[in-house]
Amino acid sequence: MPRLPGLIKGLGVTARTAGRTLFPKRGWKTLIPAPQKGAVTVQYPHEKEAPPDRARGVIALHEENCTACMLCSRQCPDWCIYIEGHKVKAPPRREGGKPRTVNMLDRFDIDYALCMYCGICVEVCPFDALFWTPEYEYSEPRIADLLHDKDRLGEWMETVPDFLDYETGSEQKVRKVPR
Amino acid sequence: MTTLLALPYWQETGIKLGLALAVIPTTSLILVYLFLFKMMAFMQSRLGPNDTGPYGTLQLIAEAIKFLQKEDIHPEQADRRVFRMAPVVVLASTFLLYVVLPAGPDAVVQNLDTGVFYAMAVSSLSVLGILMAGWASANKYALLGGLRAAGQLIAYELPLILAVMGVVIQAETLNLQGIVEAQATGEIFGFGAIGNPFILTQFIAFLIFMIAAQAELTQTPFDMPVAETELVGGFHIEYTGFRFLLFFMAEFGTAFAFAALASVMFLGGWWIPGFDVDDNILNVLGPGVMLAKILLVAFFIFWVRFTYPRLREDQLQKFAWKVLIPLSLANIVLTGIFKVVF
Amino acid sequence: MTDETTIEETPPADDQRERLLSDLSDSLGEILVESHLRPHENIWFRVKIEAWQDAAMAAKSAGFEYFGFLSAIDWHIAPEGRYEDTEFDTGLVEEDDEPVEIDSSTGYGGGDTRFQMLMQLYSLSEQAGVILKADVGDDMTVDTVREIFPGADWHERETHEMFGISFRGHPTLQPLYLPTEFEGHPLRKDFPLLARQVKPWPGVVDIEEIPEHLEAQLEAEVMAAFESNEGGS
Amino acid sequence: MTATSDREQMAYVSAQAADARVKVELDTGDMTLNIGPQHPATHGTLRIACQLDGEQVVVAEPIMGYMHRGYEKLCEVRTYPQCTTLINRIDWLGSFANEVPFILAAERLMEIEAPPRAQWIRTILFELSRIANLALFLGDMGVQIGALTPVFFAFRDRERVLNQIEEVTGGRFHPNFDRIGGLKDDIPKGWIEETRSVMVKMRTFCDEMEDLLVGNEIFQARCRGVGVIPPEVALGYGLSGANLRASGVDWDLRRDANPGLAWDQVDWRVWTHPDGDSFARYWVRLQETREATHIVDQLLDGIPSGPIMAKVPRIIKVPAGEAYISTENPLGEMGYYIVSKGDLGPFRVKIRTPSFNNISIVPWVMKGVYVPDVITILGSLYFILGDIDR
Repeated sequence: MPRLPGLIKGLGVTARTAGRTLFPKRGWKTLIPAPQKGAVTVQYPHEKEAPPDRARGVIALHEENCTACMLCSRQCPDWCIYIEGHKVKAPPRREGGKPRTVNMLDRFDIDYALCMYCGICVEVCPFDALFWTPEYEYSEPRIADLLHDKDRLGEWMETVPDFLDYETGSEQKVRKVPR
Repeated sequence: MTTLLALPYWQETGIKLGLALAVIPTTSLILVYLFLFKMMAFMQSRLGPNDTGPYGTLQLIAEAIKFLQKEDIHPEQADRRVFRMAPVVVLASTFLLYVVLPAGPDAVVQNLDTGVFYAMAVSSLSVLGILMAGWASANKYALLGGLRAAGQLIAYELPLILAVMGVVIQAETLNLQGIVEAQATGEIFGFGAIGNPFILTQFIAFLIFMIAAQAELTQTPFDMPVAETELVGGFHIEYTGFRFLLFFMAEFGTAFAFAALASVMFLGGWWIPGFDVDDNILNVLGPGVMLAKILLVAFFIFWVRFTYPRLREDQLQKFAWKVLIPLSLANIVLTGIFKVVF
Repeated sequence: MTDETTIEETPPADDQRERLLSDLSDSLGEILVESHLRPHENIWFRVKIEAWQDAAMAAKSAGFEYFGFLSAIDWHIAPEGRYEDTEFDTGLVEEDDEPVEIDSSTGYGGGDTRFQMLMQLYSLSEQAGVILKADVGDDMTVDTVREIFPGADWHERETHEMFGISFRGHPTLQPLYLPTEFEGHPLRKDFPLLARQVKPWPGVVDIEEIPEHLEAQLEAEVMAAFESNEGGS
Repeated sequence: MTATSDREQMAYVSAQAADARVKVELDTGDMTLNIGPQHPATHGTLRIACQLDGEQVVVAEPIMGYMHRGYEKLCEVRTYPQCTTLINRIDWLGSFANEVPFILAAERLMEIEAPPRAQWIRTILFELSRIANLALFLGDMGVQIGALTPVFFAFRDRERVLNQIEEVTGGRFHPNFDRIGGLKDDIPKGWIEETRSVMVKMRTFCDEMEDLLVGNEIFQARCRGVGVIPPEVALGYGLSGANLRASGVDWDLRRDANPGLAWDQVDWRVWTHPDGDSFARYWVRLQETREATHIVDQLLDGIPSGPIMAKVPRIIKVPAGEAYISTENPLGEMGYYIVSKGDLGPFRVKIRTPSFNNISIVPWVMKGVYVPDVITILGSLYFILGDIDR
């Protein structure tokens, strides 16, 4: 049956936490209650938590780099990337050359209702056309509206943060985001 | 009895009744906002409601409106009449409790000579409502919850009453106003400036009273009848909307009433040191003093509620019959001896 | 409980497992069909299906008393592949018409039948595991081992509903995961994966080629634009 | 019946007869109580059909499958890199730990090994996901038996760990960070220091839980002696993880069958408890969480420099063969039995999840307990529904 110490200790923990939440400030300011500062929760619509730079929020498309090679679409485990494209003739790179055949991207849709945010498409892209951005506010009331086309994906390109430096001891090279 | 205003009996009663009716929802609002919303949130490093109104004070109004808007659902198998009556019975018990709670020399709905007896009797009425709810819901969880509540409330009614007995013996009256007066005019070894709050002489009784009240109010660690994680709400599992609101109000209204009883019987009630017990000004200041004391007691009730896990039903019964009741009996014996000796 | 002596990390030969292999082979006797050893990993034993219980018993008495899991393998080569080739994207493959093609050549310990039982047991004192296998015959029935390893109870139920293998002596072979009225055995290779059949593979689309009759014309246009641009700048 | 001369036998027989008569006279039929599938204590959709005699459980039978997603089948139509996406979602609270045994099994078949730096970071993330997972258990167990506050503390402090995981992997819950031959990326600058401070906070959290629950007499009254599992039963049912160690079996795959991660490089101990009851299970997990913070601290000190990827072909084909690798996940032993035919994807994957075995003991352990104990035992066995149903 209840002995005192354990029960009292428990009361102490909750009281301490309440105190820390209500009076988070130090020194004489301790007396001013500031729960907004002491609470760990973020009051979402008023203030927004910044996700880490690597956060996989949404996939942005840098359209100029995309060659419609279909790699991402084929590697996608959920079959949620739809690409259509056609070939066009482009002028040669240098004078006297032959005209080149390049791929033009007509459609690049990602169905975020299906997407599992695994990042395989970003990883397999050989031309640096797909990037993760921590942007997360793109919910839709209807599930069908979650199919985003290449214009929308392109808009997110602005929110792509630069790649982070690595911790010492790493041999990875820091990549650059095309702007 | 000196009255504040010389009014006919029916007018006076009408005013008091109206006040009491207004007080009950308000008190549960205060408790819910202060403790359930804010204190619990702070204890958990959260903010609690803070968007509706200043510091979220209007959240409760929103909640009440939400409950009122909801559809009134009966389970198909439910015993409809009993199902509907149950929350009313529970709330009625709460309302009846408020009748004898004094907030000043005259600020009381009815100053009964057997006030303590009446309060104890009326508070156990809620068991009936809970049993009715548990039975009529036609739900196994609700039934288990109702039966647990019945067992628990009966088990804890005894130590509650026995704890109060000590106070009654010391005060030599069953009248709550009399108890306040006894504390106000009492002396501690000849020192009478702060009277003699019975918490000093009846500390064991106070502890037992608080523990038993915790069980009566079905607050953690004695909340098996509702036990969200086992019985998913127990007896009120099937209640929605307004009827659930009634249960909810009754829960917090009763908590307030028990806190008031504790402060009347153990903390000196509405009396302020330095004033005469009959002083008319206490009718104005008394409610404020009472409120402060009640909030202090309620703070402990809810502090314990937010900190502790819950006991098992059999452990609770063991605790009541093997620890609390012998203790409170011993307390009565001791009080009696002291009463005779001094 | 455990032996405090740790195994050396990378000795050239795995003496401990070889010893276990020979010990257990001896105690299994003639119910052993084939065994396989991957050093520092696991030992595989294929036993006769009639002696499935005896093999479990023998392993348990040899110290392999920690029950890992029990399941089965379907060696039938799935006709659908990974559903990514166009010819398989349409229509269900009829179960009865197709000859069942089995390929268990790559499995350790070999195999002769389509279904193979699989059980992993561990010895805490030896800090080594064994994997028992047995070929399931045409009657699709195996003796239950739930008396020997009570944990096998649910694994057998799962295997029963997923592969359709019955367990002799198991009292409650009702489905564990699937609804009672579910038909078919999902983990069999010929059970179609509808999620992949209701939708065509998006990767099947390819870049639209330039129509041949337009190619020369487009080329000329581009060159003309290029040259005029060059001249201008 | 024949030994009527024996007085004890007589007494026994008459007592039996009296019992039987009571049962006939007061024909108290058993009540069936469905705990779940929608029930707060089953965090997920597990259903436990209990036959009750009063409040005492006569038979308890878990019924699951409400969340069966068929991962074993789905893995068969995916390539190896694609599988990790699914595997993340088996035990969603400690998802990085799910990827590791699968990747290790594939690496074993390909006979490649990740470079040491990758192995260390893997181990760190593994332990971080263990902390994140167990922290939630430590709080959730409180809720199961009625304490409101611990779970909020758990969510508060787990968030810090998840943030650290997210800063490296980009995913809070589904990192998908492990690759065959190494890792997807290296750790960002400043991460080591941040993680260290988080580990200090997690230790404070463990202390708070110790004060709030372990030391609390009510908690002890609820958990001690409830749901006792003796070691031999635990072994037979294939219990693993803290459930096994709480029964006094000193067995931890991290120490005893380390598949190549960096656990053998640091100094730590395996916690066991002899009692085998719910309290022991809670206690062992609490100690493990604390131990994991020490492991992470030590690992952070010694991350070797070097590459994080071994040389692997761009298109991964795993040679034919079979491999079974299991690791000590937060919930227990999680293993993948991969049958490969030299293809792009596995031919068959058998996923041995800890919760499936841990929960299979429920009918055995719940005979004769009270309804509140059902919740205590369920909570202390600690299952994740995705881990049972796969």
